[in-house]
Amino acid sequence: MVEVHLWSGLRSLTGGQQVVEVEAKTTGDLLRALVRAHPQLQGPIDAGVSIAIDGRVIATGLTEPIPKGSEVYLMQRLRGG
Amino acid sequence: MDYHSPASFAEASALAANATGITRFLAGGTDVLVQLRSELVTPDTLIDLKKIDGVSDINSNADGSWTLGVAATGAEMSEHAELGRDWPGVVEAMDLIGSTQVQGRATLTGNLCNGSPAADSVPAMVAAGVSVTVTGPEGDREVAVEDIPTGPGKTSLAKGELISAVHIPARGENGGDAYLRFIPRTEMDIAVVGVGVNLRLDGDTVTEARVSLGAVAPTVLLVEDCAKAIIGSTLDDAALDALAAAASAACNPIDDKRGTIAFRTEVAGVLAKRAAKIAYARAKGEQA
Amino acid sequence: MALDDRKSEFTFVGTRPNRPDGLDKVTGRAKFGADMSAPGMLHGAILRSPHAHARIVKIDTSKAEAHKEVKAVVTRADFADVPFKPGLEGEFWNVLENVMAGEKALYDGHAVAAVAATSALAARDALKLIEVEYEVLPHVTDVDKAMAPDAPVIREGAADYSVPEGMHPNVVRYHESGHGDVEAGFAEADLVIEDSFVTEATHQGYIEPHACLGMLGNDGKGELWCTTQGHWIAQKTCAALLGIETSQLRVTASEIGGGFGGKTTVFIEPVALALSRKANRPVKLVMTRSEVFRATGPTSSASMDIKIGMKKDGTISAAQGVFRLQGGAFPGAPGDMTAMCAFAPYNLTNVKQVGYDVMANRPKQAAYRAPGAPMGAFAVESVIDELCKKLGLDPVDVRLKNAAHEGTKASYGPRYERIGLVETLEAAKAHPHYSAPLKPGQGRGISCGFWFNHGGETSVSLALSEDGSAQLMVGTPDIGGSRASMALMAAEVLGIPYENIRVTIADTATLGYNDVSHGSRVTYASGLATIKAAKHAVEKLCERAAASWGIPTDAVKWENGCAVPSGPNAGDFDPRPLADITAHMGSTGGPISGHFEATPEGAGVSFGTHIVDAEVDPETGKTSITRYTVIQDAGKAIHPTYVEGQYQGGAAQGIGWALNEEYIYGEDGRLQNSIFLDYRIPVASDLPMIDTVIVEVPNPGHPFGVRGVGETGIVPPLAAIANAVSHAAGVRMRQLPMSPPRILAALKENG
Amino acid sequence: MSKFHVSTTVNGDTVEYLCDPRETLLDCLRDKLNLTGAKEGCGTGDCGACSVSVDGRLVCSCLMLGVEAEGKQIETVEGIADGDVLHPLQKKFIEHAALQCGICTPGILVAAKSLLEKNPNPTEEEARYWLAGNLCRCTGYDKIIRAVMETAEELREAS
Repeated sequence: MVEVHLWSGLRSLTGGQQVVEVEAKTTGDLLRALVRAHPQLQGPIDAGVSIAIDGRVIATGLTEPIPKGSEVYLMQRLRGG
Repeated sequence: MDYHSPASFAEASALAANATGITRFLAGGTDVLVQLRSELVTPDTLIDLKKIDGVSDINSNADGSWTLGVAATGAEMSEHAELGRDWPGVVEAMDLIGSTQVQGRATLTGNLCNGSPAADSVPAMVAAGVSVTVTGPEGDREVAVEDIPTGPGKTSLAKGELISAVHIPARGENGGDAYLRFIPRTEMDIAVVGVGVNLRLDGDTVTEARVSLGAVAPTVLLVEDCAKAIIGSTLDDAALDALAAAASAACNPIDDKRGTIAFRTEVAGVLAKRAAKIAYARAKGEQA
Repeated sequence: MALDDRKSEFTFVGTRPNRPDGLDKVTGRAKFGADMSAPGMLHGAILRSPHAHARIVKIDTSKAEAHKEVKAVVTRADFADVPFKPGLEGEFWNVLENVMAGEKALYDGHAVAAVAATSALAARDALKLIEVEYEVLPHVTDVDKAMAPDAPVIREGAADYSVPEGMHPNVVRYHESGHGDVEAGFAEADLVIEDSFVTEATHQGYIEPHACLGMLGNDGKGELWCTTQGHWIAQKTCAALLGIETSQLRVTASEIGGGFGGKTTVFIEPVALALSRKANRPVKLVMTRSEVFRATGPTSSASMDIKIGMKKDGTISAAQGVFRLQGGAFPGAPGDMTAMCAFAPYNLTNVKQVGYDVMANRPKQAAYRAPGAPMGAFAVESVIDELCKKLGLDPVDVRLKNAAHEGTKASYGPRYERIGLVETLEAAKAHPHYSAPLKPGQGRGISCGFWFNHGGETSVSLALSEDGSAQLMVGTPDIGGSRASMALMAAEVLGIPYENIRVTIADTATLGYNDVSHGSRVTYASGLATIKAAKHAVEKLCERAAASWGIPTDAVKWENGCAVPSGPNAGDFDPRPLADITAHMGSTGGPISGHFEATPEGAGVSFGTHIVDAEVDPETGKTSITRYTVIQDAGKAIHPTYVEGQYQGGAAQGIGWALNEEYIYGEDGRLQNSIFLDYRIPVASDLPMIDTVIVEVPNPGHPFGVRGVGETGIVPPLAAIANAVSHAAGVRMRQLPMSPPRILAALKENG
Repeated sequence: MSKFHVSTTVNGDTVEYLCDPRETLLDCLRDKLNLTGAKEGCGTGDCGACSVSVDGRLVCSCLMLGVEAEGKQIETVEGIADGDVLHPLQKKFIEHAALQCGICTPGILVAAKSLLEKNPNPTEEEARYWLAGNLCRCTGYDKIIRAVMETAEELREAS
């Protein structure tokens, strides 16, 4: 199981939970599992998210592996100039 | 747009008198081209004065006065050592306009006829008592610089009239002039406030003075109260404070993208003091 | 991705050779956006709305169409009926709506029609023949006013899931994040300061206006030449807006005359193609400077409330920020980025940040160097400075005490990997600038800044020639010398001289997809891709050597530009230089190339600390910057001179933003200063030399340790200068720009 | 609308073109003579990217009409190098990374050359004010000013 930390603005979509546990081996798995657990998360995920794994920010990739025991944060999609 | 390059001012005047629609004269062109390019003003007739003989000359006259052609550029004025020694304020004011590149084209006459209340050279010319020759269908007339602008973008020149020469008076003894402007950057801006001061001393005492303000009213102002504040003084602190107060009192500015009413009013006084000190030092021969 | 054999000793990387495109750029030979022409070419011009907000009742183009020099006129109708993609959605729809107005003109300068004619003058003249009937609507340009209950609604239904109920429809995105309990944290503080800050919109101010040359035939095949930070995104967007297949449009990036984020999208390119399709001739479109200011993408303007609590020893016990960003008449203002970056430099137990994306009747904001971060840093670092002042603490010491480091839980969530903030602060403290005496009337300010950096989709191809030289094709336009850094990295891997590598910015038909040159990603991502592509070629070189020696490939390694046996057991063979192998490549298995296509995900965040001295004229409020030092973590500087250039450029743009640059709108909602005369970017005489210190704390996500350096440099200046000015003037400045009238007014108010 | 026939000299070559009186010298250089080295950054004389010299005088070619070029001697960035030998300013600009994007570079080189011809020993302040009409958005001017000052020194030593 992976503990996914959400940003606090998402609590209204998860019944107040800011940490959601899902089964996922990759970043893509993780997003699909999040939506299965909390369908309302489809909105923010469609709007664009990045995923931080042990501090490394995965901007867009859905195939990045999630090592066991890693710290995972969902973030809003990063943009640059 | 029709383009003409006449060989004389009389011919230029006749062309303008007979033209229909909007007519513009091209001296340096740094304002006319900007307006043309941005489609603010697209003249129907453009009359280029630069083919007229002597139009770029800077001549010193026997009585110590100066006559400048209408196409003499800021760069040519700045390179003229004698003119700069006589009238450093006028030359510096012209030199403040735009970049090195703009200096290669811009002229006193163009700056004046553009009619901007913020034109840098105009307060300096007004303070210096500069006049111009206006050539028109009826012949030539002499007009003081302060009588040319009548409002933003407007001049007293009638249809068919154009400026054909600029006359700067003789400097005379114990005189000095200065021009200062405020801009937010160090270069390339339009004056938010401009102040020209021209004075003459007898010993340490100011005997004659002309003070002119730019960018604080619809036209450049010649402010008699400012002159009165320092005439008879040795430019002591009290006189300077009176000068600043008179300058601020004369302001009738607007709030716009370049500055506020409060700022312009306050800074007019600050610059009046600073410019007067420079002119005073110059009159005493203390600085070039 | 796995990062094997990380390098820390370098032969080429870290040197400062001349850039490969230098000669073209000093002789006038380099071709920028407006420098291209084509046989039969027409010139385009765009008619723009004079109103901030108006319903377009009717457009009559008949008189323009009847003009003999006019060959095509287009309006929104020429984009809407697209055969392939009838339902443009989301950001594509926003871009289309921005490129050519639909039912409403949403800001002063919004495009409503365009013409193509036989000359540029004829095209401009023809615009006057187009008659547009507008129904003028109420407008709003200020962010706080746009959120007020009575504000005109710019577009219903633009808000997404995130916006809490009860907000005005102009609020279209909401972000909230943080951790801990800020109220408890404020209760622990010895001093709490709560303050509000405002910044105006600024423009990237690249000197080259947008320009393009487009040709689109009735067969759906097109060519586009344009100045852009990303020609693949231009390809994708133009194809979508015109309803053609992406691959049928070949886009070539010109040399680019500055972008800074502002050339990451399209404005005129789809219009040129639409005109071309209608006229069946190539069409060139070049913006005027005024069009650039009115109708491309400036930054957001911002209104912000900050509350920070500090203990007497300088520990920040809690921090909270609300950031309201106005991003023009479309969703996209980076309120979320502002919020996430604002407190990122600090190790905070209790932090909460809220960001709003608000629409107003202004042009659609675009990225500008670390989009969203500078304004947040201005507000936060101003309050920290005020806390330091009131508690009598040294501002560098306080920042060091609270500085984030490896393992710190970031204000936006995760824990940091190896980062270099502490190193920049220590360098600041040790720098002679920080201890230099100040003259009367001068003040010194410091600020830290943070930016995420970005990886992005990247393709690179490297081909070796028989003579042993290499050609490298990258897809990220070279804005500031990146050809040089790419060649250095390739040279490092291949072991051949820098001069033997030719770097080309490939067009969209000759290389796989590349994300835009943004997010400080070029040296990081195209660099990583270059290294990988070069290694791919090296593998093949080793294979050829192994075959010629009759030993296994894994018994060969690459050293100093030669294949050599990997150890004494591999056999005794003379090293084979690269050129020796490539000379025979045709007959030993064919051409040797290397390539890389992936999305590198390890950009590595970046921090900087700036020190600035400012002098304020107390009688006029005029500020001059007397000394400036930039200290920033580059991870690894590939070409240090160009890294310095990025630092200096960011600082200079920050100085402009802090002191004089701003979008000024009139009561009528029209932009009042759309020329460089009145949009006052710094000129040469405004600035001092800008000192730089390159800190190198390697990024674990790049084989050479590179972190992006392009954007972070604009994050600290606004706050550092505001702090310096506030100390010099003796009054806290809360609004940017700190123009002389604002400073003088503050001085007067302060007595 | 009638056009004007103009004969002029550009970088030593005699050239001719037909122009509308509304067209600027910059338009004529770029569109009629295919000399695209001078750039249009603003069209209002505020950025200097179109700098050329006319009869030895530095001007913005966007602030001069094409018809006014009749009989003049014009020099552009394309004429700075002597054949394949770069001017010392051009060399220094490359060595010092005094350009990033390169769009302002032609104008700055023309302006800097004009400065050194008029004032071989400028102070840093003089160089900064002379170049104040040449906007650069990439460099913060630091490396540009250093390149100009070092070129000046080198030219003084050589003469």
